[in-house]
Amino acid sequence: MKKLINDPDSVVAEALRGMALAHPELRVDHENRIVFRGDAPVRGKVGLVSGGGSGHEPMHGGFVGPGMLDAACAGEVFTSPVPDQMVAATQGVDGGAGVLHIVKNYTGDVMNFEMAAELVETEVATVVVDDDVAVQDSLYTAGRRGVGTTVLLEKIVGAAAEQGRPLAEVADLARKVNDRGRSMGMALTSCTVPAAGQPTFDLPEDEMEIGIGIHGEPGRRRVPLAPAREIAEMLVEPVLSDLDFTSAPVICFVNGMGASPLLELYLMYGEVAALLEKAGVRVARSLVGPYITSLDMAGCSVTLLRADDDLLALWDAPVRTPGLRWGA
Amino acid sequence: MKKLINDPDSVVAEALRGMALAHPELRVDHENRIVFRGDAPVRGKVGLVSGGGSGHEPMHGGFVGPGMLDAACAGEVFTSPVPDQMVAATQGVDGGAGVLHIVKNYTGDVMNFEMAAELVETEVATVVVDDDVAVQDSLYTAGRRGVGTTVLLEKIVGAAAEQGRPLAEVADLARKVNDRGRSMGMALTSCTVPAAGQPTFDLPEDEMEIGIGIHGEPGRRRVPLAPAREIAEMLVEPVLSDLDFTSAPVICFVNGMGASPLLELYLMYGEVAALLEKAGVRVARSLVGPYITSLDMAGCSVTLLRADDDLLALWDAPVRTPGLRWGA
Amino acid sequence: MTSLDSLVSWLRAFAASVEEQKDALTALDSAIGDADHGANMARGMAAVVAALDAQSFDSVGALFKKVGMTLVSTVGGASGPLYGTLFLRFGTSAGEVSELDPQALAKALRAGLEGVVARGRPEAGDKTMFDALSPALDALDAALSSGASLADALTAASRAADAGRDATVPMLARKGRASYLGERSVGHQDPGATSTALLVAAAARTLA
Amino acid sequence: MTSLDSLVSWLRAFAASVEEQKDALTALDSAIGDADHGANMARGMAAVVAALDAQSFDSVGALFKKVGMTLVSTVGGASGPLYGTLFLRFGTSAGEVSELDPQALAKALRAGLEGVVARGRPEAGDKTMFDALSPALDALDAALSSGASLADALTAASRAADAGRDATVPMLARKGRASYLGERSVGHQDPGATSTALLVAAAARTLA
Ligand SMILES: Nc1ncnc2c1ncn2[C@@H]1O[C@H](COP(=O)(O)OP(=O)(O)O)[C@@H](O)[C@H]1O
Ligand SMILES: Nc1ncnc2c1ncn2[C@@H]1O[C@H](COP(=O)(O)OP(=O)(O)O)[C@@H](O)[C@H]1O
Ligand SMILES: [Mg+2]
Ligand SMILES: [Mg+2]
Ligand SMILES: [Mg+2]
Ligand SMILES: [Mg+2]
Repeated sequence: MKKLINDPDSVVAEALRGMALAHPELRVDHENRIVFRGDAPVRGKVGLVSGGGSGHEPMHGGFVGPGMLDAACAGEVFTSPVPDQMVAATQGVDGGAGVLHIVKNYTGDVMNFEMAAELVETEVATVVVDDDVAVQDSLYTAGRRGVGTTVLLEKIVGAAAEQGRPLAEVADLARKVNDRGRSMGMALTSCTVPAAGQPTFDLPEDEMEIGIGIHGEPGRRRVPLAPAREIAEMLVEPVLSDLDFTSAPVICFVNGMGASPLLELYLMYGEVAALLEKAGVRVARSLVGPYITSLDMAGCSVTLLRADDDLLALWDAPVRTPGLRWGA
Repeated sequence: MKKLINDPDSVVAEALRGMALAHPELRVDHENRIVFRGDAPVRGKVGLVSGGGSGHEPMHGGFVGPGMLDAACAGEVFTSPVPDQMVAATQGVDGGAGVLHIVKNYTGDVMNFEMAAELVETEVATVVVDDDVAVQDSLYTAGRRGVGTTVLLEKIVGAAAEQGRPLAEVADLARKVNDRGRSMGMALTSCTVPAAGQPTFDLPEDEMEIGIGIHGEPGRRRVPLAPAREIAEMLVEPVLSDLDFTSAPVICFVNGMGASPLLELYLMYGEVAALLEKAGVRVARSLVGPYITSLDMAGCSVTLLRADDDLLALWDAPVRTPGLRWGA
Repeated sequence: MTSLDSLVSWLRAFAASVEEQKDALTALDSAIGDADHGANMARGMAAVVAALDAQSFDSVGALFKKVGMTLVSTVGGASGPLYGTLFLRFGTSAGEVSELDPQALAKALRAGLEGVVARGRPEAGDKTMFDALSPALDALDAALSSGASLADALTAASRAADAGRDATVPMLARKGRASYLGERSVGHQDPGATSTALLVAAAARTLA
Repeated sequence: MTSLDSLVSWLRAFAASVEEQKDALTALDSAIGDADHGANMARGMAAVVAALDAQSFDSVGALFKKVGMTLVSTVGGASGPLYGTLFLRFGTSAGEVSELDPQALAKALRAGLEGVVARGRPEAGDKTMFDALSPALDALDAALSSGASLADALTAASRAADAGRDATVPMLARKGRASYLGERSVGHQDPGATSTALLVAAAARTLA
């Protein structure tokens, strides 16, 4: 295992230390492993709390700041944070207008956030993000994973909270974004969890995994390595067949899994955009880069969000976080 | 070779196509492989042109926009662009106040920019960035490589040009930034040049290269893999012994080589910051992330810039590019 | 009667098994999950052992409340709330007593299982820890009601847990991360069922 | 006398060698550079061949001006300006003629070498293409002035270029990317000297 770390057990704590030093505008609660907006709680504003396992940086800690999250809880690598963290985060951002929990749909995340919500006095609403079309949706299973849409949702809902919209409206908006977002991912290589010390799965030089999540879980199928053009088809097709994206402006997000350089991500974006154009999808906004990663995995994912004027205006609104920043 | 590409020979052209689609605010000259500010040439403003081999993204194309570069020429992977590109870029950004060429000190880059400068009518000044302390400086050699300081220089000098400072002043400022910046890099893994199809060098699981550049050249020495804390020492020590950084505010830049995730880069930043504090260096600003990369190489570099009030104000000034953005 | 001391031994024995099997649990989780089950359980049980070292407890309820809370607060992931709830409900069912008779022990374990079901909504055959724990408790109840000793009943329970764990191999996962793999989850042993079998085996070794 | 056609054959032969040796040149550049010398030279010489296919030239000067400009405009890196300047200066020295006598050929090559020196400032022993080209031209001049045939003189030049190329192995690089390696550049053959030896070998095969 080749990583810039000291000790697999202290990776998260030490990365948070570095993040706190690099971003004095944020406040890091090292004991509880929470990244807070420097000015949290913001009076009268709905507080947005997210969190999850570490290893997806910049998500979520890098999305804390004006116009996006108020706090993010960092779990161990790929392991949901514990309720104590979420309780402290919720209390720390409670400005009197209630708090929204943004939870990716993983059993652990859902259960831990659930327990936290039961433990606080604060009025809490919860949105569970489940946008991964690689996973079949069913009432009798864990359902779909939460992946790329989370980034877009945190930005858009963050802008709405910043405008002073009330909790019920912010929560409805979050659900709307989730309902209209779909993702599909792939991996060229496995990631290596520091504590495990070796790649989560073996992937021969001439194969790749399609329908991968963000935790190094194997994907839905293993196929021969293919050119970017065909990879784009394997990602875009299932997204487009899951929801109609032709009748509204779309936000298109090509995400890197951590070890795929920007050169390749832009190339992928070109392929994805070409397919969307052919399918009659109008891309109104785009985002290209490693925003919801899976440690040192090479690969990418495609997320489409069926937007509307409100969503686009919220997308364009100022945001000032380590990971996403514009207009401020 | 596992990459999100179609054909090794078309990587640069296809990535530029994706970049153009993702950034409608920029103008891409596909024939000449130049990324232009959308509003270039800006009348009365000194034009800033940089460029170099591709494979270092977001540098340079991702640093084009208000407050930074006016144009960037993209060469083949790790290969300096040709004079024709630099000529077209120089003419395209010439707003009547002259043009500054920002050139990293590689024989190829220097010679090609030199030939371009001889071919244009425009008044051209040139700054050659040579900040890599891994390489011994000497009149009788190619001298030091240009690495991390390039990013800081393009930001700072870009802000000065945006303010309307004249060419001579902008060029002096660029030389000042270069004189005050020092870098040192390391690699955990080799990169793979698409056209070569295999890693540039073999690096066993338990070894790393210290004093690496950004083109997959082997470094100055190969040493056993070490914890982040020791790696930080191997990078910071030679930088601090090359120039005094204790008597001025410092901009500290921890850069990722392309495949090292942000989690690890923040952890490294924590180690670097601790060493600087111990050495009596006051970090006034920081930048952490993959900004000057080496394809899919895992590793990092540390750049320190001895700033002053003017440099800090220029650093803080608004910038609006795909790769660096704040205040706009 | 099972004393507080034996219950503490049970927990320590489970912690030791988890530590020993840490890499094996993570390897199972690598195949169909995210490669952290060993680290998660080891981190949690190490915290439990630290709590046992630091403090003594005057009732079964207090002991297991502490154990459950410790797991909830240190593990995270799916196993934190699930094992945490298991022990919390065990403690609540056991109450402020200093020892448990076999029926009370079985009842507390059953309450623990119900806690797992309330949290995670697993059903039989979903390929989760439920598939080891549920048959184990059925075997325990059956043995006890047919008059077996606690020792024999726990041995039967452990055998049933092992069988339940093994039976997860051919299952298609419907809960937890393994469910994302669909058909590809078939043919792999569930990590949570595996750690649960260790828990029941530790009980058979220490509580009888 | 060397005709325009022979000069075109030389260029085509050099292009063929480069294409054939592309991976070998890149492998040499991987060891002490950035793994692109083969791709660079192949891209440039393919463009030269395309120009030769598309167009005919009525003077040596015009031919080599085109070759030099094509290399400058398509190669980039260090080799683009260096080989580009070599051929540009060759063309200027040869002038608007349709054939070259051996002395004029040698003079044009010498002008090319001087162009390389003007661009890159290499010195003998710096471990660059200079270390193959310079001894080759010395051998050519010596052979010609001792009355050897052009064929024999070019064979001597090619032998000297090969020897010069081989002599780069123990050198410590002081120019180009290999210089960044310091001591570690020792023991590796310079890629540019290697492609230059191909150029001289192609001349020996085609111009005699
Ligand atoms: N809904 C559920 N009900 C019961 N058990 C579950 C459920 N989801 C997951 N599990 C159990 O949790 C185990 C995984 O635990 P662990 O790897 O520690 O957590 P995570 O899945 O969050 O990484 C699975 O092997 C399974 O036995
Ligand atoms: N200053 C110089 N003078 C002469 N030749 C040089 C000089 N710098 C580099 N070279 C030659 O160029 C070769 C490398 O060419 P290439 O790999 O195509 O370019 P780059 O170094 O830009 O990647 C070296 O092997 C060397 O022979
Ligand atoms: Mg997990
Ligand atoms: Mg090169
Ligand atoms: Mg797991
Ligand atoms: Mg090279």
